[in-house]
Amino acid sequence: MALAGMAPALAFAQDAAAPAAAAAAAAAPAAPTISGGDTAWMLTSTALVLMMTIPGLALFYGGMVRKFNVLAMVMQSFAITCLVTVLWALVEYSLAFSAASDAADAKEFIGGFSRVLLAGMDPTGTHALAPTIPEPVFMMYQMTFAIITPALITGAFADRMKFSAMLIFITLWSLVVYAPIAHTVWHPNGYLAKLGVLDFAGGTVVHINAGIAGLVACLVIGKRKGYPNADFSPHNLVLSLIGASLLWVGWFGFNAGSALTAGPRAGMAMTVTQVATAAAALAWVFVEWAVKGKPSVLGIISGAVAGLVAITPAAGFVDTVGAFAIGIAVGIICFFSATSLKKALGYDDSLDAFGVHGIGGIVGAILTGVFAKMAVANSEGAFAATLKDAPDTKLGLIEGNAAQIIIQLEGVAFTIVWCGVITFVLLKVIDLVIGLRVDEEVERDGLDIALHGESIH
Amino acid sequence: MALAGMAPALAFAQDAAAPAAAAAAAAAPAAPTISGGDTAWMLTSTALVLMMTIPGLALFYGGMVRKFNVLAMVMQSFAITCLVTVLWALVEYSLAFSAASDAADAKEFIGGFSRVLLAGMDPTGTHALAPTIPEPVFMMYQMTFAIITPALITGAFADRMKFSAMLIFITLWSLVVYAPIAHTVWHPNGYLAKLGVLDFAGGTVVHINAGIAGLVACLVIGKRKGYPNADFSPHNLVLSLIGASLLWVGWFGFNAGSALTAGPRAGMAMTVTQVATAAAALAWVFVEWAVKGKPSVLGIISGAVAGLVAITPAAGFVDTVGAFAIGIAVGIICFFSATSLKKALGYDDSLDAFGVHGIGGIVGAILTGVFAKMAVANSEGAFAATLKDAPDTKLGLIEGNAAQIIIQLEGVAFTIVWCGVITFVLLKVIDLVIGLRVDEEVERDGLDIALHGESIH
Amino acid sequence: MALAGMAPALAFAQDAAAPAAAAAAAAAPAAPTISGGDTAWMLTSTALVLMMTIPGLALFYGGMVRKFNVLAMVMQSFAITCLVTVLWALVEYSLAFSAASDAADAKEFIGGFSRVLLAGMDPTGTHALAPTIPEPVFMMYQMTFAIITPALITGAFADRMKFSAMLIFITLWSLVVYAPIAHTVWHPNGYLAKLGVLDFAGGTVVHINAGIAGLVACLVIGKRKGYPNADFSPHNLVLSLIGASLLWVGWFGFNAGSALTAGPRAGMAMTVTQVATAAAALAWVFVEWAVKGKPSVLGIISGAVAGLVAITPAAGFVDTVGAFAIGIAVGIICFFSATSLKKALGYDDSLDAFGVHGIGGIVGAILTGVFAKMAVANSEGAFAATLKDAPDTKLGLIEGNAAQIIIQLEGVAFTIVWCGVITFVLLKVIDLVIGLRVDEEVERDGLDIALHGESIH
Amino acid sequence: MKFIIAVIKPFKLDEVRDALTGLGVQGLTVTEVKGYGRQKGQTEIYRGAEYAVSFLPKMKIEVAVPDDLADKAVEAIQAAANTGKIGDGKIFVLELAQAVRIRTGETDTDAL
Amino acid sequence: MKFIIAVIKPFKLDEVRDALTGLGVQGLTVTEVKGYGRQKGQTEIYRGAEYAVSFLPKMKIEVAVPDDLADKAVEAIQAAANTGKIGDGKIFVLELAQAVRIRTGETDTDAL
Amino acid sequence: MKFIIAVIKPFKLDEVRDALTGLGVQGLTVTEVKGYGRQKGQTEIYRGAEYAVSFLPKMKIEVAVPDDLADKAVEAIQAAANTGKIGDGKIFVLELAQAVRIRTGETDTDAL
Ligand SMILES: Nc1ncnc2c1ncn2[C@@H]1O[C@H](COP(=O)(O)OP(=O)(O)O)[C@@H](O)[C@H]1O
Ligand SMILES: Nc1ncnc2c1ncn2[C@@H]1O[C@H](COP(=O)(O)OP(=O)(O)O)[C@@H](O)[C@H]1O
Ligand SMILES: Nc1ncnc2c1ncn2[C@@H]1O[C@H](COP(=O)(O)OP(=O)(O)O)[C@@H](O)[C@H]1O
Repeated sequence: MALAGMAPALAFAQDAAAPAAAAAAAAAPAAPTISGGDTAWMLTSTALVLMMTIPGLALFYGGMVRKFNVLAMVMQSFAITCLVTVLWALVEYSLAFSAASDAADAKEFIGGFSRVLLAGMDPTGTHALAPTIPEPVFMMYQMTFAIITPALITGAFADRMKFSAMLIFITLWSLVVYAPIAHTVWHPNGYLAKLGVLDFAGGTVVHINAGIAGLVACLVIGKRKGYPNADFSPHNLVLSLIGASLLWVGWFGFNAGSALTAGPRAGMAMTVTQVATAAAALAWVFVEWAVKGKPSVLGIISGAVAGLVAITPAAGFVDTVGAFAIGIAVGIICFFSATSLKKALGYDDSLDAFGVHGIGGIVGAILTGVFAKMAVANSEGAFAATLKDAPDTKLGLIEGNAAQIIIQLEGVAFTIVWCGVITFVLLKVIDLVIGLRVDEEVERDGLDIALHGESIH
Repeated sequence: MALAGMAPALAFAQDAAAPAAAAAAAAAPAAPTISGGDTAWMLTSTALVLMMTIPGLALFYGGMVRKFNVLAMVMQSFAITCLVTVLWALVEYSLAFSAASDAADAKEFIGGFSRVLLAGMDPTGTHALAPTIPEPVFMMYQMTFAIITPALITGAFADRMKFSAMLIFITLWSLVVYAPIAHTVWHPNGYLAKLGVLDFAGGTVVHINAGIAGLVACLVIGKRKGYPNADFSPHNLVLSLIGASLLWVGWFGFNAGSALTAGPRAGMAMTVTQVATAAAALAWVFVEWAVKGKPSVLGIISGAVAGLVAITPAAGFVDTVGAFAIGIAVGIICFFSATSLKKALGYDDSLDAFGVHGIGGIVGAILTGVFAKMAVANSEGAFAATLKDAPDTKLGLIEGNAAQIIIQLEGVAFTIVWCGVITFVLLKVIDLVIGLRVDEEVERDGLDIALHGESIH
Repeated sequence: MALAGMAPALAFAQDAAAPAAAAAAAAAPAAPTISGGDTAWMLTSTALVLMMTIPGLALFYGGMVRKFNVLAMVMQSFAITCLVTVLWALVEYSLAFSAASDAADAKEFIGGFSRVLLAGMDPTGTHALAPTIPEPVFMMYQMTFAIITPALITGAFADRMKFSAMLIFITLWSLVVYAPIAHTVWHPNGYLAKLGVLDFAGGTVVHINAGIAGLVACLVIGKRKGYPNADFSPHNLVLSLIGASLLWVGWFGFNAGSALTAGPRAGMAMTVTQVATAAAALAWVFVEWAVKGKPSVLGIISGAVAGLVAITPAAGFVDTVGAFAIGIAVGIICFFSATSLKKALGYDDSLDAFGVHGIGGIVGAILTGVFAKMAVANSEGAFAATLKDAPDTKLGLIEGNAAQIIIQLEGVAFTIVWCGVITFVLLKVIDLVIGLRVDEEVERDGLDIALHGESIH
Repeated sequence: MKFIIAVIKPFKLDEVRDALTGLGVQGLTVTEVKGYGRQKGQTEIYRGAEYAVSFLPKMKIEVAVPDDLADKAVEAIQAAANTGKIGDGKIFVLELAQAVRIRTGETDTDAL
Repeated sequence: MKFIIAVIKPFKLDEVRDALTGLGVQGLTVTEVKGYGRQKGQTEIYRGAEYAVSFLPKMKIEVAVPDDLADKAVEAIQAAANTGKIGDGKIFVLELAQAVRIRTGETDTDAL
Repeated sequence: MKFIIAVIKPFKLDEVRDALTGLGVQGLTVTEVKGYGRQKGQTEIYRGAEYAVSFLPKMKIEVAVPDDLADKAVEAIQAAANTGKIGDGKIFVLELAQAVRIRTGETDTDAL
């Protein structure tokens, strides 16, 4: 994503003059020419990432709830897609990315208002972070990330939140949590970018962010009535498998698209995405097989999603060996976080938004600091250009740069605190004003009819 | 689509020498070179638009009928995909587009026979309307439009037409309604093109056309037995939501693909498509919430489709503000056309082919005349080149060209009359010869078993 | 696929100095430059072909089994996706393609170990078979073929194989059947390539291979309990229709992607794929209508898949007329192979892996020898370059080269023998060691709960 | 009291329900069932495998009524569900020993 | 013996089952049904078409018990399924003439 | 007349139907049900949440027969549905007071 070429620049720039390097990087594309190949791939990637949310995530989550809640569940992903699209065009894009080429507007935690209602976005112009594609394409691509992130949260409070409260929460959360975190990580002058955090495609911005918000949300709103004794078994895992499959396919747009070009780095990002996902799925399902006695469909698709999450920050930085390591690690760890940990601590993160995205994102962030390699990172683009001047830069622990792990942990910590605190405050306020939770009777008899006046026959 | 660069050229050419300009435009690409980027995007767009029909539209419609008719419903979209593919390769492409680069063959209402069985289509050659991609890719891309248009009609007569009658109807309709309308709108010498009608991606050709045919069809064939008192509630809106989602994702190929290049205009078309769709979906669902008390899944996905329909003719011409306006307007209008209007007039447009595609298409056609902007239209391509010589051309009402609305209305009226009259005649003749409608008992017990010998278990 | 530009070179080289030509071809790309357009299309194609297996094939097959086996069925496609990904990255890619640019490693039946764990794969380097895209993209694209092939086999032994036995079988089969066959067909020094077999996108490697393995598997494992008297009717053909639709859409990546470039040959491959598929679907369903009295959903989607299979080897070689001929022929033939032949011979190829993929693949292989045309084959790429020196080469029977049919038959025979014998041995050994088949009671009460501890509610 | 079980064609459900409520019946319970009988279903064919559909979709209505309503209820059902075509279904009447309304604990005819 | 048919709200199923097994009942059979009664459902609206949902999801429990357990079973069901809200359902008790356990051929109370 | 209710294992449905038609029974009605009893189901595990599957899929057959056929019908069902394994199911026989064929209005044994 945005930081494809930037983050590493800042990573090694720590040792040197960070602001200068960043400025240089931002100013670099002197004569940006739009490339048809890059644009074709980014248009495609945008479609792929949209497909991740609708119908991908909608089905992944929808298949896991009980039958009388499935419409309410898929409704959330669809409504969030519409809502965030409008927010993004109105102001959120501006808050996250407006200032990228505008020094005056370049704050550490938030962008400016120069792109409100997409004003000033020239169809033939480009954004500094993606100098070979039209800015509308870059804007659209980023929009799809801003859509899926809040949609991921809905898994944590499945089956019990009011639709109205959900809309208000997601609106505010997008503006005061997503936009700033995206800005700090991906804008060259962003706080975490300057720190040197490596996050290729949104492990921090998307997954840790959504996971932490999910954890806070399920703690604030409370457990589903009857949890954990009543039967909450998924009503149709075929839907979830379709969803997981479309998430996987769409993730090529997410990760390989984050190269922002159709070239070697996209190819490597796609490669490690595939390898880590498969490794994580097998790791989860084999551990499950050993521990619980049976390899399950929900297990293998959960493992695949965990793998996709963990490789996200690492995709443009690690090689095949790193991908295997990350995949196997996250498959095993998330198996335990989604089963034992949740049970042990007793919160009801219903569809494991935290257990898979939060934990998986943290594992990925840290292991990116371990396995990041120059040979992969500098294969292409602005970063490669910058690196020509610093060929000895070390990226991950594996190359001898242990400090990167600390930097990665700082990024994680910052996101946990920012997201956790603000999410908590938002939810508490909404709960006070209109109430977060549906009536007990509605929850018991199903949300589909009560909230939406519809049912599955 | 085809007219991406042409229509506007003709729009302003009204004030000047229309035929001359058109001829020039058609002749323009002196040395067409195939672009890998453009070709990559158009191959992708073709796949995306095919996905809109199968499985997109099949599911969108299939989820809305009763359970014992779902196979018959999805069968129609699939069979039409096969049927129109064959027709298109045999003769329909030739009728619609053959004459584009052949002056002798350039009639106002229909093409010629130079591409029968795709004869003479050089793999490495190009079509005058798409000078940077191989003609086979252009032909395939156009085929996917010719497929989805008749498939849209099937929503109007759901649950009661014979499969055999449907195949015959669609065959004839494709040849005598779709091919001529496509020709008049998109061929530079076409009647509507010369009039200066703006239709970027098929608002007239696809949506008004299908919507009017649907209205006529449901009037000729009559209401479903029991309508409106019996229970026709959708058996599985999850299927419809998958369908609507794939329509949305695929529509990027439809609208951004209609730029026929992977560049700025595709980027803007994608942007306004997304914005209008989201705005329409929210508009519909909020009006529904206010009027009926609940925001429904069927409401939000219907609103999204209405938005996609209305932005289709406008996609390459309007900016973000126009997209918001079009989306909000069509969301509200189609909510009423699919609920109150249908009820008031008493016809049984079962799945709202007319209520959403017909009305939505007309709203879009008119509002394109309002919000079309030079700054968007001339961002790229042949049109931009032509415009260099006429930089002061005004496009929509918003730029001071009120006359464009009249032109748009002429396009709408022409399509309504041509499509309406011929569709009526075709259906009446088929009804006389073999009968349009299944037996009462078949309709009552479900079409799946009776027509296709299969059922959902 | 790989052989896009190579096979024909070898085909006519028979008359001349085959090895020399092959060597030349392999050495040809002196200064490979990565093309953004080609890379964009191949990244997209990779996503499309992955989508064919998950969720495409999973749903196509999943909808055809009984309700209590649907999870076990979709689980197989998903697990194979993960398993083969890991195998491919570890060693299978190396066995199939490692030696392409390495003369020392260029054996006739198998590659070498130079790409074990993808070592030595330079992100910015290319593979000799695809000189305009990064090697990781080529490797990923090929991986998706290696995934879907074994997944196709699972249709033959649906509802009765142990999950553990399936994993072991697929692992071994990938290494000792898929990798060698892919190597012999697509590697310039491969045995079948040198013979001059034409196989554009994998008719032999993928479909005949999977079909024969399926036939052997269903013979070794035996019939489903109760077959053919008990009721094995498909529980949800809507799932199968979604699957068939995604297979069709994804097949654009499979066939047009096999051009390995975004240009004229991809355009023609897409065209003939669409035409043959539609023709086959209609042929099947009309024959069925005539013979059985009703046109069925399962019929039309089966016909479409048969068409896709048969056009696969031919896609880069035939024109529209050839596509019609191949489509109609395979639609009719596979209708009988999947209905009468199976019944007559009495084996239980449950979901017709052999009846559709095996027979369809053989029909396609032979008809490729009939309808292959220079005008299509030399439209682009390395092959075209080579052909410049041999403009009078004849390809198919239709151009007067009757010998090509013999060559095609040799390819078919080789694959049948290699695949048939090894598959038989593998299955027999696994059966002896751990047993292939689930307990009778498990089979009777359903595999979902017994094997995976899950069910559809 | 009587416990009436009627197996009818699905599309007749609303008519039967209306006929019963017309008599003052306040409640009934409906189940989707499959019926086997003289009426033969069509054949389903899947790639050549033919399955005679011997079980056809029916609706089963269960309704408890006071003795004095029983005959009228049976007649009403018979009249409403009748199409004169094979497969119209059956009505079975059983003795009902006791009825309880769960909400209130009322018993017997008060409970219906 | 008695054959007890109880129509209850779905979410009460586990409680009722537990109450019955608490009495020593060893088995029962459950069916998803739709109930029509005093309790009115919400309206479903699809693009302006409004359908009053008159049939609500219920669970039907069938349990055969020896005569001496019948009253206790009815009471147990009534207690467990009761929410005091309309729509709680009904219990119907029929005489059971004979019972057979298929596996063993045991009959009557031995079969339950 | 008797109203026989049999709860059996699903895969035994065709055998039982054939056994009954062998006796001259012309119709019957089948419902998918869930049975709770001595037979214990497997455990379903979803991401660590374990659900003991206490309700197992069964088929319920309802068949009305003349008195003289009742014993033979019970025997036939018992023989056909028997596997000797736990969970084979039960047969319950109730008195049937009245039967009506909706199509013709025929009653009692003529209606069966
Ligand atoms: N003896 C029976 N016991 C229980 N149900 C029966 C019996 N006979 C018929 N049925 C039910 O009645 C339905 C209609 O019976 P059928 O013989 O097809 O037609 P008709 O009612 O017109 O004689 C059957 O599908 C079945 O559900
Ligand atoms: N006479 C009846 N015969 C059979 N079932 C009945 C009868 N009356 C009610 N029921 C069943 O009992 C359920 C509850 O009845 P209802 O009148 O809604 O509330 P309540 O039980 O509180 O009086 C209904 O949904 C229906 O399934
Ligand atoms: N008392 C009962 N009343 C109604 N149905 C019963 C009763 N006992 C058992 N059943 C039904 O019979 C089925 C089989 O009973 P189960 O105790 O598991 O085995 P078995 O029939 O071999 O004793 C149960 O699943 C249930 O559907």
